[in-house]
Amino acid sequence: MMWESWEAFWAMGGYGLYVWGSFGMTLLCVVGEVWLLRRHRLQVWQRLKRMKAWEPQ
Amino acid sequence: MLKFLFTVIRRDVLLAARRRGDWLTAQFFFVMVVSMFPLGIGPEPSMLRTVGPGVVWVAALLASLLSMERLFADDYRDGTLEQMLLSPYPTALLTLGKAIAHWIINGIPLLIIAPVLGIQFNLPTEALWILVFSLAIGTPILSLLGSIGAALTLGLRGGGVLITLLILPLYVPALIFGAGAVEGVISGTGSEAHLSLLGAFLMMSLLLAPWVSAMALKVSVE
Amino acid sequence: MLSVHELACERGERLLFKNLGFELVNGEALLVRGGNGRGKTSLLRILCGLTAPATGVVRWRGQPINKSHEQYGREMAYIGHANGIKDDLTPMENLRIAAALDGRVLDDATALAALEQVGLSRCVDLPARVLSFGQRRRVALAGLMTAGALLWILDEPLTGLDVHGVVMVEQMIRDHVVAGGMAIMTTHQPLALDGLIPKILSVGE
Amino acid sequence: MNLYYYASPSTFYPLAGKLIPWFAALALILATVGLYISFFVAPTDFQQGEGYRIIFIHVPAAWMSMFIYIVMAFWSAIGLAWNTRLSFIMARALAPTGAMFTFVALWTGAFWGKPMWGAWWVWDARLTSELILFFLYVGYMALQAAIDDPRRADRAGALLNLVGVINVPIIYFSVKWWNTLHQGSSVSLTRAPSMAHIMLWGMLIMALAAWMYTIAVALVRARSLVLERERQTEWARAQLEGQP
Repeated sequence: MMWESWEAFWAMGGYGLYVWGSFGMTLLCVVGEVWLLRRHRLQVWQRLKRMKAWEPQ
Repeated sequence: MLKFLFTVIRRDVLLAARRRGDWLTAQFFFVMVVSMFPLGIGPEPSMLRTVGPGVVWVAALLASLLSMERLFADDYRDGTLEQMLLSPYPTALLTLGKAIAHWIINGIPLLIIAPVLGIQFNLPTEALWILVFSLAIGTPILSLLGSIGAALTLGLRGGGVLITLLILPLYVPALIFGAGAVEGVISGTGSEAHLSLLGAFLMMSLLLAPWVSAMALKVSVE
Repeated sequence: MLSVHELACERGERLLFKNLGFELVNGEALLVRGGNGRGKTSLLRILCGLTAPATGVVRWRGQPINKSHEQYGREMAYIGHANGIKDDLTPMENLRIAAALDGRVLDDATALAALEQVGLSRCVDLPARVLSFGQRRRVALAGLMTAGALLWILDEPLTGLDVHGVVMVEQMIRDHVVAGGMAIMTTHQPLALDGLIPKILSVGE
Repeated sequence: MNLYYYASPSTFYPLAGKLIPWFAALALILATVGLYISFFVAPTDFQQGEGYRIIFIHVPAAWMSMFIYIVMAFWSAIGLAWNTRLSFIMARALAPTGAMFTFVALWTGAFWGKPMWGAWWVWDARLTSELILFFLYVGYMALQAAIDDPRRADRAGALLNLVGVINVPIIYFSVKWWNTLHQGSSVSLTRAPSMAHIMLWGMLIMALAAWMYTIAVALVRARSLVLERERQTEWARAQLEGQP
């Protein structure tokens, strides 16, 4: 193990803000995209179902 | 073929001459935007000289885009665009003619106004010449690339803002080489390299832009 | 001359029509019928080559029209919903420029005669801006006459015209077809072609 | 193999549905391995301290932002040439993810720049090109959003995409040239002085994870788009009977 303690890990040798700021934002973007995608998919699905019920063949 | 090209150009120039008000608006936009900068950043001569080429060039991009929205939109609205698309000549010739006409109407006046604005920014005489020269090579690029944007956004809501969004990133090389040429003269590093790169970019735009613009126009009119 | 096979047209995600086909030869007229939003205008735009069909081909003299753009462009004339008239130009200039864009030479006498025939002899030098809608429609019709095209494609040619105008257009179409031309048109108004019976095509039924 | 078979939406839809979990799982595994390397295996850089660990995201994100734009252009070209709807849909489905990676590259660039250059934003050649690439993505998506007719949106977007991809190298070259003339900053994130093998491995694995993620996400998005476009066909209506 190259880190002496969890504190050292989180501090990143004084670069904590920058390293975690970067990784955190990336995580946020990925999670955000997946969440948006999921919501979009459900919306499309519901809308299409409504449209289908409304306009039979 | 060439006759068709000249007819398109003559037609657009004639139409612009009938609507001098619109034309003057775009030219004054250019003058005013450039004149706002010293008010914003202060009148210190050496600083103005540094930012001058960039400011004039950026204003030229904006002025060119301002008039670009109407390149096809007016003709689209009154149906003359359909008629021109149905003419027996290739559509790329039409878009090329339109872009050339746009340059004659909006580009050439910039060349004439630019030295005056350059003087406001305290540019030395050689730099003024290079400014005019770089604009002479650069503004046709703006008209050509802009025509692609105009064709893509034809008839869309908020087409004017959208065209800016689409086309400004594509203008970046022209801006860098054009403003860089003038700055090269001021700083003494020379401007030949910049100008030849700008020329190469012009050649490429001239070859490709009319085709793309023609395809975009067909897609949009459908 | 004009033959259409298995044409289908989609607008947005909607299928407007499919399996549409017909033939048209010299001396024939075709009247396209159908209610609003059934795809009449879309059909005409496909026929003149402005829109690509979803499936199917339109042939002119045996060639698909997207392959014979040049020839078809010379032999076909289209009037759409918009008149294709520049408001800042006079009727005379409009005709002259339209001709030049088509690669035709139009002398002043012919243009003047056409404008006179559509009843615009007094407006020749006024900018089209000051003309009424019907008068602008007439300028477009004068353009059609001077175009010398074999095939006319007319989308609602009667809108905006007064009684005399309607009679004039009917006469124009009749003369054109009787002289061996072809015409395809849509209209919501009754069309009296004086003895000439057009083929009928119903769209989107 | 019949390409047209796979290009048909009714085949694509269920196939993509089956593939998505695999790509997602691969992305997760690779990302875990990559993160482990970046935090626990890669040694401290003697010049940049721990701050350099940002490259494990920054570089893969920057790669992805360029790759995705090129892949989009590939699909756009195919779509325009062979008129295959699915290609346009793929190009469209990739765009938001590409924009996301571009944003991440910009953001991490700024967070790396602050301690190294002392400023959040420096007009460095790479960052500037990345910014313009971001504008290109935004333009593409704005154009797609402004057009209602899907057929027109597909084609117009494809044309813009292709013009953009021709322009990207020119933009990159011009920005680089501009940067050297103005004595831009010389320290570069990607040219970290001690590029150890293990760092390269870390970046590669993270890039692979990003690829898998991109494929999974793009397929999900493409599936929604396909369903929307094909809602009137028999198979799409049958699909709607089930669960999302």
